[in-house]
Amino acid sequence: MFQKILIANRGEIALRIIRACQERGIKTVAVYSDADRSALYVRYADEAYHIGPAPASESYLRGDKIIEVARQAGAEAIHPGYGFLAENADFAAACRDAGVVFIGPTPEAIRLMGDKVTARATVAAAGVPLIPGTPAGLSDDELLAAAEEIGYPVLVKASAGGGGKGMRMVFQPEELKSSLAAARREALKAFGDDTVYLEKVVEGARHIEIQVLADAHGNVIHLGERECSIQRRHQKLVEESPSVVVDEDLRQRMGAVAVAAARAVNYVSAGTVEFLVDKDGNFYFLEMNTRLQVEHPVTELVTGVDIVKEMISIADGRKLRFTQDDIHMKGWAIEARITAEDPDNNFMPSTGKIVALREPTGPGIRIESGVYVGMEVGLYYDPMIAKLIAYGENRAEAILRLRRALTEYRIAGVKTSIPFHLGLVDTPRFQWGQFDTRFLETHTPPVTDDIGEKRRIAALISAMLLHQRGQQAVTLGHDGGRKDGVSVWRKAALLNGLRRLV
Amino acid sequence: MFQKILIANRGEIALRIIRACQERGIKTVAVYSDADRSALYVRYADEAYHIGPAPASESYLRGDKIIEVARQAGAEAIHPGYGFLAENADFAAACRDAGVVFIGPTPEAIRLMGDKVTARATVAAAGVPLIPGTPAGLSDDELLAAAEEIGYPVLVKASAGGGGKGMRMVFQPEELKSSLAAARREALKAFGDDTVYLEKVVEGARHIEIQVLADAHGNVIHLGERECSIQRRHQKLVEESPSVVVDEDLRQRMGAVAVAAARAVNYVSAGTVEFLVDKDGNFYFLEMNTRLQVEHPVTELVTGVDIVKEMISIADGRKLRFTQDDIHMKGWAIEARITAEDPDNNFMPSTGKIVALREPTGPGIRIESGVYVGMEVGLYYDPMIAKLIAYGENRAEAILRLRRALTEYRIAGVKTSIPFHLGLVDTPRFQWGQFDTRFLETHTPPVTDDIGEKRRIAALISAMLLHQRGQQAVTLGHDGGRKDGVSVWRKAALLNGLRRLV
Amino acid sequence: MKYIAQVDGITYEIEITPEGVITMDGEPVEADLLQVDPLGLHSLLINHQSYELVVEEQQRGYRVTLGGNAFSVDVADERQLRMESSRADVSAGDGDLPIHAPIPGLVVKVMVTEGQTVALNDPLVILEAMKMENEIRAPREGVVRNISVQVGQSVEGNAPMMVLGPLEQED
Amino acid sequence: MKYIAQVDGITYEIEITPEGVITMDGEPVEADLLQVDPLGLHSLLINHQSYELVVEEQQRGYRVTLGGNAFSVDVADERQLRMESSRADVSAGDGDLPIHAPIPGLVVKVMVTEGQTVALNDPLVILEAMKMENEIRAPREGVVRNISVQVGQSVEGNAPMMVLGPLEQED
Repeated sequence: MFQKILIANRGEIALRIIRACQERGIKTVAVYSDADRSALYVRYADEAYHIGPAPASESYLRGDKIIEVARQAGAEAIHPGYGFLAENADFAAACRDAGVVFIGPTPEAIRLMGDKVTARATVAAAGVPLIPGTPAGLSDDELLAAAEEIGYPVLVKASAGGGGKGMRMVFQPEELKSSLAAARREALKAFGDDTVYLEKVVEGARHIEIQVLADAHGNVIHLGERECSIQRRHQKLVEESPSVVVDEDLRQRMGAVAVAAARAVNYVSAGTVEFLVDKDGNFYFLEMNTRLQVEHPVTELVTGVDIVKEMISIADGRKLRFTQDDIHMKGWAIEARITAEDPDNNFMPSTGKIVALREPTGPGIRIESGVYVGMEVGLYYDPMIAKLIAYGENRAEAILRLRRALTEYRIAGVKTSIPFHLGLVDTPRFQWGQFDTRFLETHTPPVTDDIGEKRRIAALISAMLLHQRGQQAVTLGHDGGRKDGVSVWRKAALLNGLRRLV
Repeated sequence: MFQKILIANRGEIALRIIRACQERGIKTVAVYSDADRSALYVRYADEAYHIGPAPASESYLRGDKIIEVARQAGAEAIHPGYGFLAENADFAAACRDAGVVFIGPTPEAIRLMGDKVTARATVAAAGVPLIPGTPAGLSDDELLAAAEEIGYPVLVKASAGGGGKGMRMVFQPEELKSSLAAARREALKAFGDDTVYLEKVVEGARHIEIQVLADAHGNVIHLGERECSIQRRHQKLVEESPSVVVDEDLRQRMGAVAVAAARAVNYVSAGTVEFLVDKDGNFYFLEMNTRLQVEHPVTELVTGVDIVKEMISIADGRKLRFTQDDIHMKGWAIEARITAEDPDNNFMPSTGKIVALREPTGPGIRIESGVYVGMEVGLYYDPMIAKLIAYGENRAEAILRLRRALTEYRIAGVKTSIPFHLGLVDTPRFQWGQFDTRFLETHTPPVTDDIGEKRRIAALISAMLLHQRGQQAVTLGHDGGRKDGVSVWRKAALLNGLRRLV
Repeated sequence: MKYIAQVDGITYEIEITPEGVITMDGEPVEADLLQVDPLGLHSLLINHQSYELVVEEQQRGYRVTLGGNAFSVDVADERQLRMESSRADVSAGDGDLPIHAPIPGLVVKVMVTEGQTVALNDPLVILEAMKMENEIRAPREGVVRNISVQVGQSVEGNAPMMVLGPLEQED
Repeated sequence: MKYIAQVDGITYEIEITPEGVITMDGEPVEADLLQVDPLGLHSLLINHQSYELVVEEQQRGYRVTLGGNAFSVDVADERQLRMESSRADVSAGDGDLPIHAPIPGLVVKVMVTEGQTVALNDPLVILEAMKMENEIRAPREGVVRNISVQVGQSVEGNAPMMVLGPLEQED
């Protein structure tokens, strides 16, 4: 087994990987940009190396520097997490060339699945069903014509895309031109490639993906499905496992197709095959993510398999410890992504310093977090700062636990998606499992209904604090002048109570 | 279902019960003494009422006040947690008389199991095996004679006892007299009753207990075993489920006996039947705890049953949702009690103010905690301030996760049992599961072996901070003069690195 | 002492006697307030209802976070308010609405020109931040004036970008 | 500047140049220190090894918590030490050892009398705290003197309870 692993990532996922390493007795090496010197993962790693300024292009995307640190620190392997270099075939190849194990698939598999067009051709040959669409590289005029044939609505997608970047849904012919322009602009910026293609929109579709695990000895299994239909602008916000629309038969059929897709590229490591499932239970290949997924914890909770630790074992050349028959799903898990975004203001990124924090705990709650008091939430990186995962005996219990944990969350200094999630879990259609990927376009989760009461309390405490400050000559100390164990406020409350009795 | 429940307890267990209520949509009422106004559970409850000064006898043991608060707040039921009033039959009866549901067994069952002698007679009649011993109420001289007959070592136990109070192990006749005196003194103080009795010491015995659940309709099931052999002075420090020495056959036999014991007193609610298991797999009844147990989370993790929520359902008159066949144990869970005690100084209670705190999270970790920054840890209540529970695929993974989480724990202001637990998980005999209830008397877990290195680092940081203070005119701000994103220290480190290159 | 607190444009009147007895909008309130830690976490019991709040000081008043929602509270006592109102300026005509950048970011596109009339929710500017394009839309109808940003420019959070003037009157 | 730090009776010499270059007991140390939050949490990188520490100020020096262990560090710079040593008192004879209550508690039993000779680990006093009886034992052999506690008395943490004098010399 490896003695030391470098984690080429930051935030919650770096910490997640550090924990997996610690549980295997492997030393960890963190790398950090100027913006992350005080980050949790830097403090929890055994070693930490500075790799550059805050912009990712000068730090977390600098594969050369990262491989150099691995050499210097004596790390035998690199885990890329998700994002940054995780699906960068050149980096995976550079690791191989440098004699450092890349904990993930081969550069070849990344390359094959990384280009959406090649990926579709490859898996189609293996019998995986595809959504009707166009080839890539057509001109705008050709795409306009093709769209008429496919039928609106159509989806504009970036050939090199991922994570919703460069993606647009178009409902009418007259919108297509401007959407193509916007998608090309975003794609060029994000991937350096403005090639786009069209895809039929599967209406009422649910985003359901299959987690696969493959070792270097030809063994491939799947760990069941995750449903990720709660999305906003193609960004997943809530994920769960299992899915309410997947029964054991559909699970086995989708699982078999996902395993076939992985085999088609000689896949090794953890990967995810994404599908759209329509209301009749037909499923279509979307893409394969050749990396660890943000939402992997929901699968870990229902299967009991620690995916990150398995990735490390696989990279070390070990055989899978499980066969397909060993995998059983038990209970229900739901993940809510906690982002530094303002749900009351169109999910605008919210920046600032975390001034107070208390994360929920207790039965059935798992937190994967990179947040700490004193943290500066800036604009350099992804707004996701933590993941809250609730596990329960069944979906109802998981939702109730998620709700309970959301009300327990205390975070101040930036606005977060917590109020959105609280609204969502109170939405009957979410509770009943009746939603598709366009759910959030048509359903605005209710805002907290006790906002008036909260406002009143905020006003009251402010007046009390101002009053307290005025009285400071009399009542010093941060406990509000509590000297005999009773504050001026409680004395007043008692007085008040007495008056009422009179 | 109840609309509102009062929690007649404090600390982590009050919070645990609040969470169960919230997950069932039930409003919660907290009660607090002067020492607990700022406690987590007071802040997380929907309502909170002050019930008296810090000493428990004037607050948490004042059943009359608590029932009065339940009336005032409109709470229909009271959950007593563990300790305080949890096994007080008079309080359970007073609740009944006041028309408030006591979430626990009947006063009659509490009374029957509360007196150890009656309890033994009752369960023996139901076919439960007992440890050889004396009846209660004998004089010291009679006990001296009886001890000769039973054979040393013998255990002195308080008739009204529990939690290790008033308990003493005696190895030689000449020690017995002083041990009897000490046990009687402790018992009188703790329970107002100095009656003691003797019991044969089962050598090489392991403490293994069976969790039972019984509804008001005559259904009784068990949730498998917990092993609690890691004890110090009869106080449990570490608990796990399942136990390495219990196979499926023994589990079913012990389970059946535990269910019989519960039936013998018409038991209703969650309860625990404690046994000693000798090296040949013989088991003997110790006592039945007629309440929720501190260590209930390990059972929850391996069975997936939320015991506190089931207690509430049962108290509401519902039938058990499970039959014995529905209960399956999966994985392994270990709990470490985090106490404010100094393991390097004979577990002396440690008091002080919590000045920094970060609790571990991540895969397989559950925290039940009453700790917060600003908390005053005093001497009024039990020193247990939190529970760290690790869950894994198997015992090895659970231990590795526990170890990882212990190294993540950051708590400053009081000394805690964390270094003890870190030493324990590194003890081969603990790792192999080879221990009995006297393990800690004969095996001192290793202290951290890198204490010298840590000391050196403490010295270094102190010098750096003093230096920084001296330089404050130049480098202001709490980030050590980091103005351009590079601290004076890192600049020096770079300089140092350059020098070495020269 | 009487205090005036404003939150989201709503005004509350709170009176507190020297003994700490509180009346809010005429109703007596039984409240016990305690600061829990040095970071601004407070526990507040109002008529036995328990609330946990994080309070940060602001220029005038406090930012209060309660259960995932953050409120900016402008609070002052009566005397203070009286002094301020006596020297208050005549407020600017309510026809001009400055549009600020809600976040720092890169201006990717300016979708309006000066003098253009826009309707509610018309896109004005696209700002890129956190790798995503964010459309800044018109918060009401109006005529665009004084555009002070251009494509490719990085703007700070809250930087003025343009002004929405009133629609031309038909008279 | 040269600093002398003492932890658990062990002395460390640390030298720090005005540029922040550090030498510890003669060895060069590459260290980057950062305070993370206002509560005293620090991140320290020593030759790339990462440590997280909580630091509280004490009368002279710091209390440093690192991975479950807490260290009391007495630290001073050279000048300070020189000044102190010049006015240092003659230290008390090492034969007398005061026994303090390690915790606040109730004295349940005093197990020795004045003039009694005790051996290492002999029980001296039983203190009840947190409902448990805690035996305070002799940290070395000696003769009991000046017992200042009695049964039933509540003592504060660190209160003197008695003195262990030296064993009678046989000469």
